[in-house]
Amino acid sequence: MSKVDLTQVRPYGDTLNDGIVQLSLTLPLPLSAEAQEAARRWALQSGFQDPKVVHSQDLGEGFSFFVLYARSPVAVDFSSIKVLKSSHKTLEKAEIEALISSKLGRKLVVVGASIESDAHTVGIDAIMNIKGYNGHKGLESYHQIEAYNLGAQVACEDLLARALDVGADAILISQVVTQKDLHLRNLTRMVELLELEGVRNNFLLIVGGPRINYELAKELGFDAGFGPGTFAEDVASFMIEQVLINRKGDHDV
Amino acid sequence: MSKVDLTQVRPYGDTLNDGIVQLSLTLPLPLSAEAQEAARRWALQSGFQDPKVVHSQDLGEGFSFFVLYARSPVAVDFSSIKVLKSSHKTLEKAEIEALISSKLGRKLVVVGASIESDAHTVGIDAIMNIKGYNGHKGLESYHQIEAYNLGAQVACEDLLARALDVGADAILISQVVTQKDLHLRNLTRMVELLELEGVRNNFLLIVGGPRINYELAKELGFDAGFGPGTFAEDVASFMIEQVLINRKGDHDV
Amino acid sequence: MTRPYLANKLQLDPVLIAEARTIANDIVAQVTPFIFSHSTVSVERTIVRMFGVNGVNPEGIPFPNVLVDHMREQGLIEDGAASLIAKACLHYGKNPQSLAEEIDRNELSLENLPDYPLETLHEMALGLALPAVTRIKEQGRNREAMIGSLGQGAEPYLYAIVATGNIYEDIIQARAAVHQGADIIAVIRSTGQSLLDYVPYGPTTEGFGGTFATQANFSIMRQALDEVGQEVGRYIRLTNYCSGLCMPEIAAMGALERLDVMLNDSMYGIIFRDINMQRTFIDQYFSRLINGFAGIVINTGEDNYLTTADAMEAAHTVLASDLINEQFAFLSGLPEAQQGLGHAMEINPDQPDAFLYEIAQAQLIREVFPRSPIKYMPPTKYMTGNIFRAHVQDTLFNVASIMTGQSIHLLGMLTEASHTPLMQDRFLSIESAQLVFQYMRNFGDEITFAADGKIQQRARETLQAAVNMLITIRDTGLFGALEKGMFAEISRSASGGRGLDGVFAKGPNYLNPFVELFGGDANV
Amino acid sequence: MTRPYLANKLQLDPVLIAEARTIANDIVAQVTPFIFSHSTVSVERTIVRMFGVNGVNPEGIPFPNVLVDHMREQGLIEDGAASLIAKACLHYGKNPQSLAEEIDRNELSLENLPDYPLETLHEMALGLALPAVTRIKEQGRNREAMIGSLGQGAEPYLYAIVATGNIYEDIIQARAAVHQGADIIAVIRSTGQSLLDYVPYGPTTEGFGGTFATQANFSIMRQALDEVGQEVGRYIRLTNYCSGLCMPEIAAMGALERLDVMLNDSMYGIIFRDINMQRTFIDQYFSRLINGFAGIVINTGEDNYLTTADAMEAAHTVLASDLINEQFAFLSGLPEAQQGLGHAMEINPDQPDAFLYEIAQAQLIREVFPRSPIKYMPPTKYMTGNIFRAHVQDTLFNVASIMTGQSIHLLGMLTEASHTPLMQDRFLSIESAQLVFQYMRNFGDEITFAADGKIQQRARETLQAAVNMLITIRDTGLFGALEKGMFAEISRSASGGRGLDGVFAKGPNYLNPFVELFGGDANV
Ligand code: B12
Ligand code: B12
Ligand SMILES: Cc1ncc(COP(=O)(O)O)c(C=O)c1O
Ligand SMILES: Cc1ncc(COP(=O)(O)O)c(C=O)c1O
Repeated sequence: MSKVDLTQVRPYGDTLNDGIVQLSLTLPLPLSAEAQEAARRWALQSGFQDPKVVHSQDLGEGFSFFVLYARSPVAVDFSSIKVLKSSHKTLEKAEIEALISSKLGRKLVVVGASIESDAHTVGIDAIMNIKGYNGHKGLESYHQIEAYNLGAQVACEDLLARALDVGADAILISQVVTQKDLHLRNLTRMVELLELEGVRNNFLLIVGGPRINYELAKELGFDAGFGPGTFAEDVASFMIEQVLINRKGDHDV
Repeated sequence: MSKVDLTQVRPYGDTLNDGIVQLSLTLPLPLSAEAQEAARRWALQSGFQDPKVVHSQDLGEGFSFFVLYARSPVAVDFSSIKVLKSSHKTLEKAEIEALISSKLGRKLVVVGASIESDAHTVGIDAIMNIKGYNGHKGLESYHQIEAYNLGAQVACEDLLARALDVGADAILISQVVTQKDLHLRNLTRMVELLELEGVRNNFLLIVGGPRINYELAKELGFDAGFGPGTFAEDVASFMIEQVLINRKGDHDV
Repeated sequence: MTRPYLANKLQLDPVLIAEARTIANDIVAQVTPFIFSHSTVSVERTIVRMFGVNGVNPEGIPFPNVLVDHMREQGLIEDGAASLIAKACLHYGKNPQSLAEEIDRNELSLENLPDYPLETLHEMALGLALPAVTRIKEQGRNREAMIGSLGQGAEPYLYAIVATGNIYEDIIQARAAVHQGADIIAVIRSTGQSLLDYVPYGPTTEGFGGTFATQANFSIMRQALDEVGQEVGRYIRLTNYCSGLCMPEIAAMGALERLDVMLNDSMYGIIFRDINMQRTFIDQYFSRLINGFAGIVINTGEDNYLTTADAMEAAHTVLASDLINEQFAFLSGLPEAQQGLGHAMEINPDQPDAFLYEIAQAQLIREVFPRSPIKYMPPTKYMTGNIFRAHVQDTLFNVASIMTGQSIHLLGMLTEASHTPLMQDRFLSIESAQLVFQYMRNFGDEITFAADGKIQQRARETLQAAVNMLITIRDTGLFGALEKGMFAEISRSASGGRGLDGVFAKGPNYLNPFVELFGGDANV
Repeated sequence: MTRPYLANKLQLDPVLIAEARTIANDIVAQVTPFIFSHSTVSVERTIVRMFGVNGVNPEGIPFPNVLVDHMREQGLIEDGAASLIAKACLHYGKNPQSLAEEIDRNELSLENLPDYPLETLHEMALGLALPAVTRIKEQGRNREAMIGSLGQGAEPYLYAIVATGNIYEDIIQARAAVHQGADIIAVIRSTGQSLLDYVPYGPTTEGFGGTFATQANFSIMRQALDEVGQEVGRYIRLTNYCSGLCMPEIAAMGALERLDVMLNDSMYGIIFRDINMQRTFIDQYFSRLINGFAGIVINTGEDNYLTTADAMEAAHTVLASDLINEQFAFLSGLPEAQQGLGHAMEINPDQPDAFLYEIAQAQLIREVFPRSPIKYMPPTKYMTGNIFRAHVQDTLFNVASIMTGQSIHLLGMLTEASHTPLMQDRFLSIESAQLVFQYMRNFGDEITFAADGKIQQRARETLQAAVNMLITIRDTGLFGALEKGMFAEISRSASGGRGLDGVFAKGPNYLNPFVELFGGDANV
């Protein structure tokens, strides 16, 4: 029983380093022996070894569906992978409340919305609404947080206006529809708007959604990003930590 | 609506040439953001574009499971694909019977078995037993064929002995277990045995099974190979055609 | 499945069901006077469309919008577009399309037209309406003839969506799906179309998560489905969405182009698209009049409630809303046989006995609406990117559907949590549904539920809770109930949302010939 | 599920069931005299093993084989190995292991040993047997204690296979499966082991489609499962195969190493491995004596019949064989609670009403054997390389299993048609079963089947056909029935197949102390 070499990690079927992966795909070809061979060659040209077309099926209209198993010779150097992660420590609700009241000395103000054409609210509601998500209460339930949930389909301009209006510490954005990278466009729009208005540094700018992670959010110019399985306390911990750091920064200046 | 360029066929998700394929694999890593990134990098290193890890799951014992969708830039030249196929015409049972009695003038003699450690008989039975398969009667039901089905786990030597004994025109072999290429070993063994005994040309040597096709069979030194969905008449048509050609060849000499 | 569904497996109390209907009727009756006394810009554009006005101006604005906007600017709208156009036709001797084009070029105005007797205008309007009415009738006959000659799939109908954004790519997907076994093809709309206060024009090839609903797209897809229907030997139904700000216009387009099914539900627009409720109730009345007349099956959107509310807690809200939607349909004369009332399988699968509760709910909706082609939606909320697990969840949905005699079966997709369906996703989904249906078709007939068991109890409790909810709604009024967030846990105010500015009170001489032609209420 | 399963959903006739049992008992009684009057080399090797002989000689031949081969060569075998060894121990004052090693080196022979009174030999043999019996008893107590303290999963138990060929890789797979939820781990054997007339020795890392069954492998896996069982807080059962030519030896190894479940069925060996029927019936009697005493659950292989015969046509053969197997078990004193009688879901899913017939069959087996931990096998024959469709088929199998109260649930694999399970295949399978079980656990209790509906009728017909078949078998005898190919449509002759040369008639002084120690029949 060999040990995993973390500099060369390969897919695992039932034996270390066998490299087995499962694939399925559709080709714009009616089913024939040649189409099956095309599926096999696709796999070979993609660098797989020993591809087995275990299923092929005509889908009609000149398309066929294939299921393959193949061996991948590709190895990933796991030891060199560093994922950019927020370094904040996730606190419990009570700790967060205590921190805000003791260190910040006023309520933390937050506005949130699902922006532009995106009508999905369940994600932002999970973070903000009193009820919360999976037994984790949302930001509205925090005594030390003043939370405004504007809902869905909110234009970037309207969201910013409200944030300025209530003097928000943080702007929370949810993006669920990602087709044709719609979310990237919407999120970039928000950052550009803040920069255009010269208020980018007035707010913590935070985004969440099923295809969001911290790294992507940073790339897009956000302060943080949260993906699936986030709870209110994750983002609240981040916010209070950052707000306190930023304030300290201000004082230092 | 563009037409498929047969020199550059790409996987199809929902738009021509989008290249989308589905993958799933296990990595010998416990689940973490880094492991997810490793899955993504594996896809990138494999040449996929824009890989999306839509699911990741810890499997315990230091393994994780991933489901991905990604775009493949690989295009297959379909126009250049030629698959080696048997050129025989598949006849109906009655036609075959007529052909044997009129042209061969004696019964066609066939022995079949699933060889060596392989205990799967359903495939060879489907071809040979009276009952046949999916409503297609087996060789034993042909009046003009003398068929001996030796069953499973038959040693190559025993099969050959029997073929010599009954003066078979053809030897039919089934191979179902393919793990660790066991079938290739067994099939090669049979060809080598026939050659060693100097009787390779006395018989049509035919193999069938779920992972067999004509091309592979030819490579292994067989006269033909039959895969999933074969019926008795497919192989019977081939046999009588070949036997008649060979006899003609004998006469010509 | 055959309708009416006659089994009474839940031992429901018929008196309680009848009471529920009475209360729902009261609730609708409360808003009816408001609906009847108002119209909207979209209703008027619909009339204009059915008078034959089509196309867009050089700036790309549809002529129906040009015309109705003109009427509003001139302060003439309260008599209704029909009256104005009738008048203008009489006066100028031109047809509505020419009028629209000339008005667009400022060559003509509807201001200061001479007065005609109401009777004359009425007659003229009826004449203008005739071609559309004839065409719609004919489309209905075409449908019947094609079903008669080709036949149709057996219920539950397999309902597949296409959503590439490109109508031509959609056709490829739709044709393949039909060959694979789909009975109904729904062309999902692009994100955001429901918020547009006009209907895009012409064939379109770009959209996000869906394809724009345009009359040209309807016609192109209709033709494709008629063709493939001939190939596979069964009539294929086409679905689109008449919801959002252009609800009745799309209804008209669908009626003219022989759509067969239309998503058509104000409640959905109010709650999930923040459409103003006054606007959309008025629009809905007219839409359903059209759909009813055209023989189009409507689908309602109660299934969506369970994406934001919890399916265990909110099961009764679905039934209550279905009952209200039924009365709204009756108000427009749309019969039960065209009421595809919505519900869904959305209980968290980790909930113990989830299947029993799902069966209770599916069977309950089936038994309360025995004559309606009820629409059953697959799990979406608890689907994850684990496509294999998702395929299992959908299989169980297929099991529940065939076991409880559903009519319209939305195909669940194994990739629900990640993207709109790839061709192979749709294929796998159809394959699973067909396998399960074939495998278990008669299972429902073979079993009975334990008397007072968990299934029967749950169904009865849900029915009772729905009745209680309806009583509360009757007390607060439907507007009040929506404000209180009684549906889907989302609250909307009567004057909020989009489109209220398009609502106006009808003047004393208001005219809409289609209401009577489509068999609408004489009071309108 | 709890046993006994008391529901009577099929309205089966208890008199007919009792009659079936009587006939099955007659059938077994017909072969019992033959079984009791014969022994086999494998039975003798088993005795030798349980006397403590272990290991292999320098050529790799196991000492039990060395010893028994020696006895045969010397023509001494008819008294039985126990008698001979007892004699030699008395004579040489050595233990059996030393005897074996010295015989192997030709330093010693069993020829020409002096005579001892039978009583003395008997007593000596009992003494030699004691350590093994004590150990087996202790293992039984260990099992009970661990189940008592850790608890165990609920039925249906999730039964997962590992088949890498490498015992250490198997452990990784097994541990992961247990963490995912498996209750039983079966280590599949390498292709062909059943035809070996000896048991391989030591830990092994190479095999085709499975891992060799060796005592070392048993022990290694047992320890791994005990450990992971502690981690997950439930007792994990270990399964292997005591079938083929070494059936009783493996039973002994399993009893010593605390396996919990053993595939153990002569019928399977005869039909699917071409093992000689005389040989294996004798071997089976002793195997089951061991398994019964050790508290090991046996699994029978009737499910396999439906891979070569048609599941619609041959359903009754499964039941008939289960009834015979039950009587064979009783013959060895193995109680119902340890009888994992096999059946399977193998009807072609394209067959209309397939689900009804599958439910009829699964429920029938459940009701005929209410106290037995029946084993339910997933679809295999109609699985294709379409892993998504296969996953749907397995989901329906999971549904059928939980609905009919099965006990041991073999996990179906989405890759059944292509390869032995990858780690991810097994995970997906466990996940699906867990989801379905949790989802539908109480569904069976909620439903009753229509009186005289398709399900009840099918079940009754199958029962009647099984009785008819048993009557025919009683007429021809079991050997005759096997020759006629009445099971699985495969015919085997009484003197054909492998292993007949290992059968011998017991001499008048034949001795096997384990029969009485394990509570076997006094006549043996
Ligand atoms: C519910 C739902 C709807 C509901 C939405 C109701 C509502 N008020 O929200 C309705 C039915 C209205 C709907 C409509 C549509 N939907 Co929708 N919908 C879904 C569905 C089923 C579930 C989404 C959900 O609620 N998830 C649960 C929440 C809790 O998860 P989450 O959003 O990921 O949130 C968590 C984290 O991401 C994070 N998070 C999220 N936001 C934020 C924000 C911050 C600041 C932080 C810190 C964290 C955070 O924390 C949350 C809790 O852990 C998904 C499929 C699926 N199963 O995922 C499709 C899905 C998202 N919808 C989809 C589509 C295409 C649509 C439509 C465009 C379809 C159409 N053409 O009509 C429409 C229109 C919507 C529009 N204009 O945007 C697609 C998106 C495809 C893509 N990748 O782009 C999906 C994936 C379905 C599919 N396969 O096609 N939908
Ligand atoms: C039935 C079956 C069994 C039965 C066999 C009974 C019997 N008497 O045949 C039993 C239960 C005994 C069995 C045992 C085992 N099996 Co098995 N079995 C299967 C199963 C479920 C179906 C195979 C089958 O009958 N297919 C139907 C026939 C009609 O199809 P076919 O063989 O492809 O034949 C067609 C064509 O290929 C062609 N054809 C085939 N042969 C020939 C020959 C000629 C001359 C021609 C012209 C055509 C032809 O025509 C046929 C009709 O169209 C498959 C899984 C599956 N669903 O495929 C596993 C499978 C084949 N078995 C498998 C294994 C590993 C085993 C075991 C080794 C497991 C074990 N360790 O105990 C044992 C031992 C067998 C051994 N020593 O060989 C693996 C093989 C993995 C691999 N790729 O190597 C499979 C794929 C299951 C799995 N996923 O693990 N098995
Ligand atoms: C009732 C109803 N209308 C409309 C839609 C589609 O949304 P939109 O109107 O935004 O295209 C849906 C989608 O699920 C729906 O259920
Ligand atoms: C009853 C029985 N015994 C044994 C086996 C395993 O085969 P073998 O004994 O060849 O390892 C099986 C496999 O399915 C079986 O069902």
